Amino acid sequence: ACGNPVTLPESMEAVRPNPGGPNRGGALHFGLSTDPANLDPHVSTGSASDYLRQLAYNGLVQYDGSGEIVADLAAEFGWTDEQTYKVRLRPDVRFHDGSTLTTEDVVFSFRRMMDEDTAATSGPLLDQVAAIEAVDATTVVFTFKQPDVAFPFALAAPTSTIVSRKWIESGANTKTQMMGTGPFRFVERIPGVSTTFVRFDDYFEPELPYLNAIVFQPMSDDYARVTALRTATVDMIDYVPATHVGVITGNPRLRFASDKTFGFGFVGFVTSWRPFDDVRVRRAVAMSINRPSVLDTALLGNGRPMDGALMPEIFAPYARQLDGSMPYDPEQAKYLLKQAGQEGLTLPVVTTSSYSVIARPTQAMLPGLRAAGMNVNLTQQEWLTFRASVAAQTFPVHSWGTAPKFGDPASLRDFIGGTGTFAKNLDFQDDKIDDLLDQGRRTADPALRNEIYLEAEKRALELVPMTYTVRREQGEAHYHYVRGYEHPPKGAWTATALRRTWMEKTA
Amino acid sequence: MRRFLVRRFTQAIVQLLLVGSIVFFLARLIPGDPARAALGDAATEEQVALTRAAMHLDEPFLGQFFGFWVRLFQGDLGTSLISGRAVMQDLPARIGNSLELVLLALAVSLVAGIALGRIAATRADKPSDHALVAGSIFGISLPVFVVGTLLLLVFAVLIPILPPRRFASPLDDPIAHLQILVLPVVTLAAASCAVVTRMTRAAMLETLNADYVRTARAKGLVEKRVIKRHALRTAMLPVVSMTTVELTTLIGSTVLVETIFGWPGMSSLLMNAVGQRDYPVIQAVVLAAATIVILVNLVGDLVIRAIDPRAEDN
Amino acid sequence: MATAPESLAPALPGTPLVKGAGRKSLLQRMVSNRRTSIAGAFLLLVAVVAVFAPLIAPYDYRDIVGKPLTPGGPLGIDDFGRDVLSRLLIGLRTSLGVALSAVLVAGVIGVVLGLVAGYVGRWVSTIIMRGIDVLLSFPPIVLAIAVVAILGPALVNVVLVIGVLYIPRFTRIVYSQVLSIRSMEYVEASEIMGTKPADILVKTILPNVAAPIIVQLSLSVSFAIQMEAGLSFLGLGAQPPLPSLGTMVGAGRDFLEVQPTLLIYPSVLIILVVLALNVFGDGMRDLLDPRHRT
Amino acid sequence: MTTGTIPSDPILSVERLSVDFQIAGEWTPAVKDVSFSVAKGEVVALVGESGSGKSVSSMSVLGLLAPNSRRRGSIRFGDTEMLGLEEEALRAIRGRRIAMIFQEPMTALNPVYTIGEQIIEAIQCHEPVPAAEARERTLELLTKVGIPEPERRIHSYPHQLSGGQRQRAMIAMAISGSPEVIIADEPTTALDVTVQAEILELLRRLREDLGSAVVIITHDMGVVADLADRVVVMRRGEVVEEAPVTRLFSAPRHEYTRKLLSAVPRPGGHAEPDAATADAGGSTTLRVADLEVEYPGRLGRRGFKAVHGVGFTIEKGRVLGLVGESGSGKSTIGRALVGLVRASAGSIEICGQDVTNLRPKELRGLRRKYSMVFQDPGSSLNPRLSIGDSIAAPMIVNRYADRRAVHARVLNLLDQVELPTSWAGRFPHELSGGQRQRVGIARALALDPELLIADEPTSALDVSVQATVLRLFQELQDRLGFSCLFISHDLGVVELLSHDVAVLQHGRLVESGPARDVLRDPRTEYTRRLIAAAPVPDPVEQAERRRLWRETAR
Ligand SMILES: Nc1ncnc2c1ncn2[C@@H]1O[C@H](COP(=O)(O)OP(=O)(O)OP(=O)(O)O)[C@@H](O)[C@H]1O
Ligand SMILES: Nc1ncnc2c1ncn2[C@@H]1O[C@H](COP(=O)(O)OP(=O)(O)OP(=O)(O)O)[C@@H](O)[C@H]1O
Ligand SMILES: [Mg+2]
Ligand SMILES: [Mg+2]
Repeated sequence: ACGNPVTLPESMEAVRPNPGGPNRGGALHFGLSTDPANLDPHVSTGSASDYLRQLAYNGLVQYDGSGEIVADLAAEFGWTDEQTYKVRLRPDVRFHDGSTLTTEDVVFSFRRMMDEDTAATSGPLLDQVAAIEAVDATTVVFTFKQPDVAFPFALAAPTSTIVSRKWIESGANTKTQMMGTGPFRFVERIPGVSTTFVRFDDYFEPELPYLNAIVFQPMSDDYARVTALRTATVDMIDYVPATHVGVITGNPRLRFASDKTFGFGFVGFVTSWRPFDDVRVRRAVAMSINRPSVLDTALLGNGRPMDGALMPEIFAPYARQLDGSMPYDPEQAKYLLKQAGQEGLTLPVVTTSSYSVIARPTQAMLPGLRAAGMNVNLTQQEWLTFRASVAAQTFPVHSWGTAPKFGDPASLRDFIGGTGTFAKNLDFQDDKIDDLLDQGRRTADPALRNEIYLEAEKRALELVPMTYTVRREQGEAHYHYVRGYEHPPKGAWTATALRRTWMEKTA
Repeated sequence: MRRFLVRRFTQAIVQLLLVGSIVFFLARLIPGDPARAALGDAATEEQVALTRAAMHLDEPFLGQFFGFWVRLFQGDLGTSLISGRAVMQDLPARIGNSLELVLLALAVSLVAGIALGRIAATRADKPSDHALVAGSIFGISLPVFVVGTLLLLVFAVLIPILPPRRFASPLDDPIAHLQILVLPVVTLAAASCAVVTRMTRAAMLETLNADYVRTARAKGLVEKRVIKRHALRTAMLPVVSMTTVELTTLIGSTVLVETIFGWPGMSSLLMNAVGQRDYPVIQAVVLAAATIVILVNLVGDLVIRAIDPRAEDN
Repeated sequence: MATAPESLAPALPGTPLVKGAGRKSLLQRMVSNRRTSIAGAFLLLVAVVAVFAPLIAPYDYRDIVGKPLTPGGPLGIDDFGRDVLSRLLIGLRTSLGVALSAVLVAGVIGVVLGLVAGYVGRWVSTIIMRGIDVLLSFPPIVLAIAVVAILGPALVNVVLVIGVLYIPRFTRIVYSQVLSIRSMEYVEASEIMGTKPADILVKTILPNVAAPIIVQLSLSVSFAIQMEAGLSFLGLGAQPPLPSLGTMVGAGRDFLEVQPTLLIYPSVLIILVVLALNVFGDGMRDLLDPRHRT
Repeated sequence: MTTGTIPSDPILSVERLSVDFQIAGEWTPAVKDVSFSVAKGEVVALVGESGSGKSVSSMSVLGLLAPNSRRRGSIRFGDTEMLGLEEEALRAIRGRRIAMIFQEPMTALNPVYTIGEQIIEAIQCHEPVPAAEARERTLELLTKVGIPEPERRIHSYPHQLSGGQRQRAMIAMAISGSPEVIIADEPTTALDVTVQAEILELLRRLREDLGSAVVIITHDMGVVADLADRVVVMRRGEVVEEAPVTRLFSAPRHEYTRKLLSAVPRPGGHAEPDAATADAGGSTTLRVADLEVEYPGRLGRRGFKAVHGVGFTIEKGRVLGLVGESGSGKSTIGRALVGLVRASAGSIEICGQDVTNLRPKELRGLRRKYSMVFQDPGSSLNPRLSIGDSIAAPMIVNRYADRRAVHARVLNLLDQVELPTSWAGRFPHELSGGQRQRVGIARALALDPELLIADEPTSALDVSVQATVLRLFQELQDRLGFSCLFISHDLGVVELLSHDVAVLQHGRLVESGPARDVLRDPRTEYTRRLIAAAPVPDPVEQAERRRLWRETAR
């Protein structure tokens, strides 16, 4: 198949009923919002690539259907003391090439992730790991520079996968090939057309997988993706656009699996750029965003306004206390601007046209800003251009959307911590916040952590380096005959649910 | 003839060299970083910088430029910066798929357009002519993406006669392949069919007034034969030379059509590559497209020389 | 192919814009041709509406005037709660503005290049015409996407891109016209008198290629409107909240089943304007073609 | 042939035919109540000025008019009424029993088929002849009409043939069905004299061989005298006179006919231009020596040498007529003189100054010394300039005088060329061809040139118009005394105007000298042929010339 999509044999598409358990067989066709370009086990190019990676590779641990961290390749795992984490592997785990998984492979995998040259997505999460050692044939021990409460999340991250040392050292092209221990074997990726996986018969969980094959078809155009689902060209799609949620939920044959806790939009200010170095100006902008209206128009109500904490209450118990801290108040905003001597301010804003979940809320906040007497000069850029503009701080204000890296307030660091990826774009660094975040990461006691992070978020709401707009409802849609799929809850972003999916379609 | 071919080929090659160089620089002028695309959203700027270096993007521009040409002359279109796949692995099939759409659409619009144009011209100023003229202007006025979207909604979603099924290669499942071809081809053909109709009509109105058509009538030929052999045949000359222009437009329009119908042609490859600043892929696709356009023009010239004996002598 | 005719517009050289004496004026003939005059009147109306759009529009095109996706107001309310009629008016203005300025850019550059290539000849024409061929060998939308990506999606850039893309249309027509007019005896007569080449070009040749240029202008505007729409549809054109007909179609697509009018109104407007331009251009071609003169 | 004007047994008779055209919704008459007829073996000529309805009447016969026309009256072919005949029956007559030969052989033949294919098609559309036989017949026909190498020419496309050959192919196609009536619409107008003579000869032979009736349309009285038995004179859509050819020439009845006849310049029919005005001892206005002109070839291909070592001089106040068949290089010489093409060798001296290789700047002072009158009055005037502006242009370009003086001069010039001065503001399309040519002459005279180059200034004009323009030209030359190079292929015209004549063949000068000597007593065969080929409007004299021509043609 040189460029044309792989056609699966008829027999693979057939579904066999299995009394007393999930059906066996069948091929799932999945319409993906982006074409995962880079198949490297340790580099995520977005949620789409995570779906693929989780089929071919396993991590040591994974999230279960309720967002709890459970074992994957590990048989046992946990802290042995404040600065030591121990993992014992399952026996008899085989790679797709037939070789057996060893602790060597695990150590190699983590060293690879921590190597700067890999540019691994989990790399920054492992910054507190001092050493990783295979103590015997089944046990691996991580030792830490200082206590790190967030470490289990790093282990469960979809890019913390275990690879075969032999395979990688043999010079395999990790960008174009996949070879892991996962329930599906990678067959072929044809850029822009399809990526195909078939069942791995020697998977260590003998029940799994139920499906014979999964075929991903990239469909970056929202409308095309939804249409493909509605016409049963595919069985399932990811990233249901807010504008089509109605069409999907109104269709009795379809199911929408989603959450409203994870992805969110924000407006960031380059805090060193006049007049945005003045907190009053930043606050004025934040107060002129009519969040309920943004939600209603941009996302057609599919989501939640964010007028308080960044972290959702589902894993940040303090969040409720901060609700209402950023009300829509154009009059107050006007007053603040006047005080700052910035009446009738013109706001150069950059955003991206590539994703409607970012572009639409940005558009929707414009009337509010105008009501506060501000003039918005909006520039929409294509994604990578936008990223370059934001990194180079070419515009003083940007409107973006993203999600926390994992389901714990420790992920705040990215946004408001001095070394955070997003904070860097804002030239933002605050000693007090940094101090709190460090404490939080070291602290194990839940109540104490709650206090610490509440404090940090409060301060962020005072300094307004960025202002959050709305949380979006994000989810996948599939026919009811696709069973066993759950949208990851509590921000436990993973795609392992696909491993356990089956089909009830018999035709 | 030989001399003509040699001249046209040299011209084509020079043109390709220019196109290639322009694409090389244009692609690199687009702000944004392929390293960022390769690493995804979450990567830190430091990681991106490292990857940039690994992709040799920090090397001097001119070196990259000459390297590109040297490799190209060795038949190496390069390797995708992002996916690590050789461009040659994907390009031929994708171009094939696009060409299939474009050529079919062209064939449909030529057959239908010439027939309709002939009807309109021979009934000039009668109601059927007015209807056809109005129809063709309407066809030209319809934006491709509106036609595509509506066709998709009506025939795939609301009355699913022609659902956009999974892409099936013509070798594996010819019938399914034809089925999925219909909507994109119709979408593409709609506008160019209208153009061909108009062209044919205009050219035929001209030839119908030509002296040699009067001569043909004076010979006592049957009217049908007068029209077919004398008026239509000569009217094909401008239609052929316009066809080459139309083909370029069609190749452009496939970008929209392939997006709307999820057709695995070269546009999705290109759009992806542009989105990821995957320079080798961008260069290869645009060069390929330009080669096609240049070849088509060449063929068009040859066809004209073949059907117009006058062309030979100047 | 060096000189494929873009269209059958062989309006003969030496077409006078008739004045007086026994023949009807261009305007009179235009009026007497019903189809052309209706199209012309419609275009005039559209132009007036576009110019005064901000005054005519019942609301500010950016204001929230009601509940999203409801039929309030004259033509309904869009997904952001804005008045569709007001946005249509402004969108029309944007699209027309872009198309007109783009075609103007293309026209001026293309005509100058064509004149120079046709009149100077030799290597100058070789360079210019081969350059035009290179420009033509890029699939237009692809080139547009690349250039807009480089320059950023601003209306000015769209104007530039479409302008550059449409240069060949004018250059080629003017080039072939100049070639045929250059050998006309009245040009030779000027040469013998010792008129300077530049003067011949501007005063003698240019007015005589005006007819096909005018026709091409009106047809190009219609193509440019579609091109702008296509680019906007791909998100490369007008930047929100400023609407253009293309962005409105693109946005309307998402609500095709909820409120189809969001797609239909701008589409119909595009079709009508393009239709009128085509009819008008065809009519002008006939009127300016001496063979159709009575 | 009977003495009456109506033949006893007409095979084709047109009676009270009227044709109207619908223009902008209104019916405008083109032909009014026209009647004429032709008998078997007879040649009837339709003559008249351009636009008088000759073509329209003849095309009505076979129903070949544009769809915006309507016909009334009657056209009888034998016993058949052609008007209102149904398609099928009409087709059986077309080509088979009545055939047409059209004026422009280049456009009347389909450019994308070989002449063989087109003739075979004509044969096969009336009888189901096998291809091989049709081919045979075609070869015979081609031989019959005198196309050399028919085996090869049968595969030629129209553009690969010369004008004369194309017209012969057209004729071959017309006679393929051995038609009873041949209608020839200006069959020789586009051709040069020698070719014209051959075609006329061919038509005559065909009439004799096939016994067909011939209707020939022409505005050339020489052709009429040469070929016709009977003449129908038309004017503005009406027949003004009809007479046997000898009677018509000897005793024209209608005033228009007389005018038509007197307008034709006839060689030897008038006094030589007054040589006294030519100042014999005066200076030499133009001296051309060993002139060679080569047109560059395309990209590496060899160029074409159109003029080979030509030399001549024109003394002040004299007119040199340059004659030669088409393509002999006449225009090229004229263009080389004014610098439109470069001389590749030799020298050109105007008023004593060598201009052969002058750069435009250096030429400036000399520009006013010469000017040119072009062949086609339609295309030599800028359609966007009023004629006043056109005339003023050379004065303005050469900074002749201030605005007011220029204006006065324009009016003066208009007056000199006998145009109303009030017309200065008119545009070329508002003038007739002859009037336009006067404007061209006025423009050429604007700067009082010493030398005027006139390239077939009247060949695009109607006979009657031509006469007035020539008269004007002659008067002006007498009065202003400029020197002139007069290019023409019409020997009558040349003889009328020139003091001297130079004869050109294939870019070489074959003969030159005083006009009378060269034209009355040609020394070379070529000149003799040239002279004999030009028909004169006198049936008796023409018969004699025809004989002569036949002899030389051998
Ligand atoms: N298709 C037409 N539509 C309208 N008017 C026409 C048409 N054909 C001919 N005429 C008009 O009919 C008149 C007679 O034209 P016709 O062609 O018979 O002239 P002619 O005597 O053959 O002249 P010429 O010597 O120039 O060929 C002219 O005034 C011409 O303008
Ligand atoms: N621009 C040109 N390039 C190449 N050859 C040319 C060009 N113009 C004329 N010729 C050739 O030069 C020769 C002389 O042409 P020229 O026009 O001088 O003839 P002519 O005597 O004026 O004929 P006519 O009586 O038909 O006007 C012809 O064979 C012609 O084909
Ligand atoms: Mg005629
Ligand atoms: Mg000549």
